[in-house]
Amino acid sequence: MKTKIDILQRLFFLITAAAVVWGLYLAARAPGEATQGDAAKLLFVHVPAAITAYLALGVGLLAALWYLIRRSPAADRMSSSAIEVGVIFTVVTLVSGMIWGRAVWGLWWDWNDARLMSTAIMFFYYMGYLALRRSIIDPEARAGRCAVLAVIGFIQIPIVHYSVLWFRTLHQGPTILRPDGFRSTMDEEFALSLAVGIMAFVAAMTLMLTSRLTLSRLQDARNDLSGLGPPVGRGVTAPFMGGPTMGGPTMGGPNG
Amino acid sequence: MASHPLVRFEDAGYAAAGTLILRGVNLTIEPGDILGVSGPNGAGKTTLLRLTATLHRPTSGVCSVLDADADTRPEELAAVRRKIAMVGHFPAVWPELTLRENVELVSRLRGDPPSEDPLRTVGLEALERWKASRASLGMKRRVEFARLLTWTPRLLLLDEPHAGLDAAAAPLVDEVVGRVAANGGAAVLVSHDPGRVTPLITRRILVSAGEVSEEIR
Amino acid sequence: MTAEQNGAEQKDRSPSRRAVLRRTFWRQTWWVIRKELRVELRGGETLWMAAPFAAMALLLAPLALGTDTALLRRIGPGMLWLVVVLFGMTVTVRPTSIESRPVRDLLTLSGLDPVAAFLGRSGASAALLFVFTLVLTPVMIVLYGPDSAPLWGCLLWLAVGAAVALGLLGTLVAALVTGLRSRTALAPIMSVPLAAPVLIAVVNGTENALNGQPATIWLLMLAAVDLILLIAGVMLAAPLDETTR
Amino acid sequence: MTRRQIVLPALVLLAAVIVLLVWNNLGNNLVYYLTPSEALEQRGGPEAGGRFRLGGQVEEGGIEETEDGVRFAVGDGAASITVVHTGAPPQLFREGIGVVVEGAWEGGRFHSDVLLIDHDEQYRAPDGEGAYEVPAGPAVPAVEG
Repeated sequence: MKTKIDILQRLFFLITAAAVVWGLYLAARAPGEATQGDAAKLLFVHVPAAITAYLALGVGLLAALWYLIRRSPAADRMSSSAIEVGVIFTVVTLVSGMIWGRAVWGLWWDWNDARLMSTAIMFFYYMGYLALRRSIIDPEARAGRCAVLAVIGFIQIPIVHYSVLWFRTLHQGPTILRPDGFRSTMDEEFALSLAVGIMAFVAAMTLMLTSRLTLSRLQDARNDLSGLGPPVGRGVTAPFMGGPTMGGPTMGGPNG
Repeated sequence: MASHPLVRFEDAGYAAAGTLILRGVNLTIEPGDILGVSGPNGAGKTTLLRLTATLHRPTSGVCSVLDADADTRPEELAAVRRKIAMVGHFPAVWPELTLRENVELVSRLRGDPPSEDPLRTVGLEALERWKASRASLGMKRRVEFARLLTWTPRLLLLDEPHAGLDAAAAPLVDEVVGRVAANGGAAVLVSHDPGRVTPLITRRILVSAGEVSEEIR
Repeated sequence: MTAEQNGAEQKDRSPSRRAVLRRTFWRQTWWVIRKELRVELRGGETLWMAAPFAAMALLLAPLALGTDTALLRRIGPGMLWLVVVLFGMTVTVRPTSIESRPVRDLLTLSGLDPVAAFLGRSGASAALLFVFTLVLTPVMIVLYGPDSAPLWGCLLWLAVGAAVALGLLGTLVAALVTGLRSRTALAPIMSVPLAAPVLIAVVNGTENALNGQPATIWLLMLAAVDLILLIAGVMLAAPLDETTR
Repeated sequence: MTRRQIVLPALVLLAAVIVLLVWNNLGNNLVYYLTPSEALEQRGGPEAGGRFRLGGQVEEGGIEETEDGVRFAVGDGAASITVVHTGAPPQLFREGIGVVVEGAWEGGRFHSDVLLIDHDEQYRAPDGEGAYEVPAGPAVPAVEG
């Protein structure tokens, strides 16, 4: 049986495929860059992958905060799925970045570079997140602890970044997010290919995220044999961060 | 004011990791009650006790313990928990600390005033400098009862209290339970063997396959 | 009736009640510190097991790196702090995560404030790590003989700042792995990436101090990390405590 | 309640520390590399003989292949230093490009064993319509983000 979501997902798959093909075509057609030659074409993979990774991990963080406030199982599913997807794009960012670095700087790796180092540390940190997730069986404890870990990571990763940045860095400045807009540093044909690349990556990420979400929803439904709904979010003790709980009636009941 | 129940379960259920452990629990515990809870292994007795101790939250329904429930703020909850004592199935001792330190630490954390030597009362004064890792199960149990001698909880929850205790120590249980009930508190004693529970029991409850029913005497 | 009673109790925010609450809080913190240190000194995992092992690592490192004296002199401080981070973290993670469930229940029902427990454990871990560093420093100086005329005061503050940061981080991570079977493997994966800023700050600071230059900037950075971890720990202690049952 | 009593002062302190950090960092006493002028200035300084990084532009007409590397001059417009590099230079190495080399003084020359191309953030087609000037010297952003 096909549901509305199935059809939507298929449609999205087609859009993603089209964007990827268009992006590849543009990248193949683009001329080599003035000083870097064809190596610069890695830009069309590296930058979109990095943006997508940060986007996914950002969604993961917001969902984790949402979980800590409302303790909703849906927030936990969103958080973990987004982080899983984010880790994959982090790997793509790191690998493409290393290849590019080898071609341009002459080095696979530079320990003085803030973005390389903070991305790598972030990657290992989220590996820890995934390991923790696998180790906890109780869904409520797992959701709570993983949400806390995601929040700590969010607090600490900027510090990691700035601590590595303390050295002057070899990495070029930001290409897109600059006050004067990207046109000032990039020729138009590069800009178009890059834009399409970003679109393709974000579309692919969304596709992966929605599929992963569907999967975790099915897993949760399968694991819940209680008939009481997911065993998360109600109870006797105080809510996590002072927000309202989803619990039923409270003080001064009929017997009181 | 009419007597106000210490504990009130309303259609409470508890499920962990997708398994339903307790369902549809309706139960009130009034001041002075001494409940004997019995039932086969795995019926949910310990879970019922942990719900009553606020250590678990029900996944459905209401469980109000000493007026603490889902809306209670953390600071108030800590104050409520301080009025509850639980002696669980496994003894709660720090193996690296001596028996005396094990008793003292808890009363320091609770902020209780110093009282006359509780270790003497439970007959452990000669062994007070032993590390708890050397002590037998019975000695650890006595340490737990020594902790209960320095204050009077509103709710006393005992899981198989006689396990590991010799016959000479059994009156300790009666004494502690009696004192709690006399001071307007209530006690819950879990045992799968109701015959051995203290004679002070005023109500009996049967837990079986996740459901709780009152036993008619 | 119930609600009114309860409300009346909750609204009682008189200064004396608040003072009592505050006193209770700091008294609990103090007793947790005492307990953790006592347990640690009896068990001796930090000082009698981890410290000799760490000293051994310092001794062996030149065998792996080659015995170029100039090089060793340069990397000495870095080696010291790497060893403190790697070995020290495994030790700080220990105390909370090995407490048994009955003991955790007992602490909860004693009305132990989760924040007080967090601060107490972090404090004890920081003290242990500080001693750990003090024990290893002479070993590093003897083996690596870094350049002379250091700023001792500066070094001391660096060691304190790093110990506090690692203590807080270790306690936070320990709470995340409490009761898990794989905790000994999990804790380092989660804590070491987050220890990177501490390592960077303290190693660069030590290098400055050993060369007789002030390390203000690195001290400030350590202070920032300490404060951020403190805030995070205090905010997250209660929700984490709820997940350890 | 106690939670707030700890968090609020900590936040105030943290703000103060961050302000101090930023203010201190403007002095920029941490250097990724020295320019040739700075390097010549500091030659007699406390770190004489130590390894450091030298950054600048490869001067025109000065690249010579040696048997195990290259010899070239690095300049910043004001001063110039001869660099003897051991190892194969990266693909992009050419005249006029920004480089960072790592090594130490040896006589009047700088002997390096690490050669990095310092790429800037400009992306240009080979004969791009935009007539931009190549920025002088290595483009190193002061603050990223």
